Amino acid sequence: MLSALLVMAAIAIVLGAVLGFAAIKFRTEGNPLVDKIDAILPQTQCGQCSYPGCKPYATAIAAGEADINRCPPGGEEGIQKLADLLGVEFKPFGGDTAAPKAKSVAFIDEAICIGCTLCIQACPVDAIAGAAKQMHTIIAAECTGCELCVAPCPVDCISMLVIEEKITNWKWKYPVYSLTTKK
Amino acid sequence: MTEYLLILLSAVFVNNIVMVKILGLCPFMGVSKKLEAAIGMGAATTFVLTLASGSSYLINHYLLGPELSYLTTLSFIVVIAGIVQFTEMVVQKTSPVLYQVLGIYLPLITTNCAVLGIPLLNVQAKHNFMESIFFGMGGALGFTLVMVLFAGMRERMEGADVPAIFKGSAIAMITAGLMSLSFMGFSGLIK
Amino acid sequence: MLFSPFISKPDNVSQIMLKVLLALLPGIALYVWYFGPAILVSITLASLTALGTEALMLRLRNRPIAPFLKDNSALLTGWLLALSIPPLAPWWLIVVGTAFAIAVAKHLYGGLGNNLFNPAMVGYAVLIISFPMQMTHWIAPHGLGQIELGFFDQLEYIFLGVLPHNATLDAITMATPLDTLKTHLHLDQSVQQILDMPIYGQLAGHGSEMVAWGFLCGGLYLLATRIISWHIPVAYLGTLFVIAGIFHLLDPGHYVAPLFHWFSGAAMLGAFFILTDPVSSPTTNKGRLIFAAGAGLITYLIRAFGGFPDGTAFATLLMNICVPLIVLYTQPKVFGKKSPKDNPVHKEGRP
Amino acid sequence: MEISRVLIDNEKMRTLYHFHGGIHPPSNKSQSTQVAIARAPLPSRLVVPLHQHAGEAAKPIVQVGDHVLKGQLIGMPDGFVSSAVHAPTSGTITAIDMQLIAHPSGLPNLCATLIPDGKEEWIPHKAIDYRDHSSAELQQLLRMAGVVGLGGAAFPSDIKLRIGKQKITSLILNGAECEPYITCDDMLMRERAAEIVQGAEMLRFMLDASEVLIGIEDNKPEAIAALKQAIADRGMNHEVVAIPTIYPGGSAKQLIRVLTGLEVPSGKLPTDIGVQCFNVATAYSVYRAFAQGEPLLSRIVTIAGNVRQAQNYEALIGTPIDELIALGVALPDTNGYIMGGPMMGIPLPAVHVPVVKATNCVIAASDRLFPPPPPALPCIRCTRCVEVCPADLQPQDLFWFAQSKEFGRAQAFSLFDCIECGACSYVCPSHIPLVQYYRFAKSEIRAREHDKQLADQARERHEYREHRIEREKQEKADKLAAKEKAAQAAKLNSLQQPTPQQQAELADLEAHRAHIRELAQSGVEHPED
Repeated sequence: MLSALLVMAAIAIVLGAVLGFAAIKFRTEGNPLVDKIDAILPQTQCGQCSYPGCKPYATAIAAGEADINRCPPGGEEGIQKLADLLGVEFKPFGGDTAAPKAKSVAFIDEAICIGCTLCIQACPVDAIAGAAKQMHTIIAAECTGCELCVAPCPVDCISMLVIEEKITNWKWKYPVYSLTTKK
Repeated sequence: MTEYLLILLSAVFVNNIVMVKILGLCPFMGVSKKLEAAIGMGAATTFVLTLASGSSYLINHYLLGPELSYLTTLSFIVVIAGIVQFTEMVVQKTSPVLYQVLGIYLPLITTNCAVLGIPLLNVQAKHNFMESIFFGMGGALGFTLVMVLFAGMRERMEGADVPAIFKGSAIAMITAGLMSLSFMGFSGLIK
Repeated sequence: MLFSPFISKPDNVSQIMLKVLLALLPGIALYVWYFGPAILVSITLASLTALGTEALMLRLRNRPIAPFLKDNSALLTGWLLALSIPPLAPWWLIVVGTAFAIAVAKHLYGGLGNNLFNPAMVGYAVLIISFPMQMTHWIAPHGLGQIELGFFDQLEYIFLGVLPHNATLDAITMATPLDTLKTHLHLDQSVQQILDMPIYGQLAGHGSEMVAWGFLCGGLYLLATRIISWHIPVAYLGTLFVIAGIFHLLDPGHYVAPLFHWFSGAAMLGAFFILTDPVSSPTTNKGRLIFAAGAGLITYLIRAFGGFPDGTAFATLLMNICVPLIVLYTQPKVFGKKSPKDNPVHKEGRP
Repeated sequence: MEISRVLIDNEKMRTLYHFHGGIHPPSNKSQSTQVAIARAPLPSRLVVPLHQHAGEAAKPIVQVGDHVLKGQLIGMPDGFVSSAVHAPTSGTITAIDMQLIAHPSGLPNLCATLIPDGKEEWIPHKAIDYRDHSSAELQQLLRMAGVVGLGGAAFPSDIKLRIGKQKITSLILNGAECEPYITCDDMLMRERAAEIVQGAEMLRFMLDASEVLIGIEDNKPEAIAALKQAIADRGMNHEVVAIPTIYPGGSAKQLIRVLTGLEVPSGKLPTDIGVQCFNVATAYSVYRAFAQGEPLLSRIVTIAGNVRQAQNYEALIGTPIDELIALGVALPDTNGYIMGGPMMGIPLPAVHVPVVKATNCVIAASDRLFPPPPPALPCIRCTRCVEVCPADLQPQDLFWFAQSKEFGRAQAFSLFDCIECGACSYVCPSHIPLVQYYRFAKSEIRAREHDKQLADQARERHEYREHRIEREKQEKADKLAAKEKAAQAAKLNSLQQPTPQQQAELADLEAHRAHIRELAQSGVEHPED
């Protein structure tokens, strides 16, 4: 009995020493995962995930606190990428998250705008130009379509316009005439 | 030397730990979705297994002896756990990406039955120290080999028109089965 | 109107498959000549099962049935399997094998073009491992069996398992030349002694060597019509020849001559019809050489040292496993890049 | 690799090289080479797209109702890669709006509609002697003359002449014209060889190239003879090289390989290996621009396919294609029109779309000429596509990844080295629309990269904003503290100035705000990818 205890104790001491040494020698700091997750997120900063922006959501995912299917602007493809990165199963949208919508940009009806700057304060990416008592304008190229400016507007002059397909942003479609869908 | 080589080859092909002995299926299925992950897992397992075979031989032979043989499994588990912990720290430091890709499967090498199985098989087969090392290394190389091949097949299968209900693990299991079937061709090559 | 290109060559998959089937005919004809018409029964059974299973699976998978049945690929699988198993085997053997090949090895992976393993060889491996007894019912060639069954007797045996009262199973079947060789080598007989037995002909087994010639002719036709490239047959037969040659030179009493290996078992069938299956073989020329050389090596190892008389099927399957990796690491140089290593395949995400 | 030596001028031997793959589709060229190039009659109206070239669209500089003269600038180049657009004849601008054009999307784009007055009244223009000008001046002239590559890609020629410090050894004129049906370059070379070789000399002058090689497929002996004659007449030392007829031998990279043995490195330009390549028709329009002072107003268009008389026409840019087709008389079973050749052309969304600078050929299609392909079967990896791929790719793997949308792996297998020549689709026994899958994957990848860029920008802006808010808070707090301090120090009557660091930060902030205002004012256009 005693010899058994001694043997196990000896093993434990040796292993403990090795691991202790390794813990010092191979110490790692920080979590590079957050940045990797953040790189996949679409950076709309829309808060539809219930976190106050993309980075906080990424942090929450990395900490295992948030599901990967909470980002509607990223679409299913975004979920797939997150699933691949984290080595977890794909999870479809569902529950309390909204389904993805067509990409759009905000548009301010300048005839109605009273220049209150509330939308400017709400815009997470500084995509609205203007000053107090002056008309505001959306810089369309920088608008992420997060809709955060729509609600604060006291005169409802902001609408979301779906980005139309033009020759400049047109994409080739997936060939549909494969065998399974033939006439 | 020939005999060591035979032990090695036998462990890699004829008595492949995954395909013939059907051990270590958990990481085999779990970490074979991507080739780089499979290579990393194979390397980590090879490291752990070779080290574990050697140290478990030493423990079994010098520390435990016949009278304490009831401690074999227990002490092997402890040693393997220690080695895995060590490996985990090394991997995390040297290759954070690989660490991320391997995820939970890295610490789970501890419970990889192949890793415990090979030291126990060593004891059972009464291998000496060198034989134990070669058997351990062969087992691990065999594990790595089939895992890498399997990952290659799974990567290719990603684009295949697999029926919906068989997608993912189901077809992977079937593939593993067919691979195992193919490895039966080696049976009888080395006694 | 669709998109460019608007013109295409008048060629299609079913014609390619049909040509492969045609190329099998000389071998089959010689098979019938030397071993009687029982093989035709197997081929018919295999064809029916293959088409039936294919149709059923397509239906289950909700895919159009007609275009796929017409592509002849299921027929080819059935024929190859029928040619690999003993013609006198009970009827259900070929049915089970073909059904497994088509249903599991082909359709569970997504059907034509998606399978990782050669379906016919999966069927063969399943049969030889599950029913080793029935897989030995090889028919004796004309003039060598103690009793020769008529066609109807053969049918009766295949379907009902009933032999004429004066015949025994041993009297009508016999071991294959490869099997006989292996067994007798174990009995410490020398190769020369064994090859003097009546079942051996000029190069290999009496009759079966002629069938192999038939397959060789068919294979040359496939090469001539550019349906297959030379890489796989040449590398396979070449490797087999070289390794067998080395062993033969070292110990001619124990190891048979390389040509024996060429003309026995499924070597010819494998070299031109099985290993060359485009779906489950590599797509790069270098990869094809590696693939076929590996198959040749494994075939020889299994034949000379392994537990099975022939190794072509297992060699095919084992090398099928390696195909994705072989392809990945034998990518040719892309136009405008310096070397194959310049392709990002070798860079991106590979540790 | 060396495949043949051809005899040039009975003395020099040139070694020709070989590129991998290629196909030999039926050429169908003889139908349209029986008759000489005809000048198409002035159409009833001209629709001139402002985006006919690769790069940024030209900006319209005329108003609806303006009367314009032939050769008058109506679209100003806008952006680095851009080109000018001119009025092809004199008349009145009746609309500047979105019109259907020849584009695979079938979407409209900005066009100027011009109703000709029939007078063909030229704007004043004059010839120049190119030898009196620097290369940079000549480039600017070409840009303003709207000269773009006429082989099909319509890349602005001035950009291709802007070579920096690169030394150009070979100037290659592309007269290969490898696509079936198309004969516009062939006929141009036969009839206007003198102008082409002079244009080539101008290009050579601008590039300071040591040699000029004119590559022509050996199925055009008349063109080869005509060019040789024109060169001999002028005592030039340009070389006309007959190259083997194989599709896609007229693709720039493949042609360069055949003539020089060099491969344009992946992702690089021909100039990086000291070669530059122009279409023969481009050389012709360079000649017109310099020697006659005429901007690019017309081009040769082959009308072929299912028509009674296939022929080449010199048509004004903007001519509605239906008016050209009417000259050849389409047969009754015509069921569509293709702009370009049958291998790489695009189907026209409507037959009234205008001729543009890239329109080398219009083919009337019918089921007899272009039978609809049988339904696609799965890929059986027969690798016939590999055998014919001129870019040494693995088309079956690219297809595999594209159809399952594994774009990363498609890219890793060099998807972007694909030139979309269609040879793989041509030989595919499963009749898979392979090129279509590659186009889809490429455009999807480009869109993703664009999105990624936008996301990165958004992240940066967001982080900046967070940073700014943080700082403003800090500043407020500081101010408050300063006020309190000031109150305390009131007795001393001393007020602290903001530290230099704070001042710098404020200036920074102000600059950023100014930038935002500027952006808002400069319009809200979506940057083109």
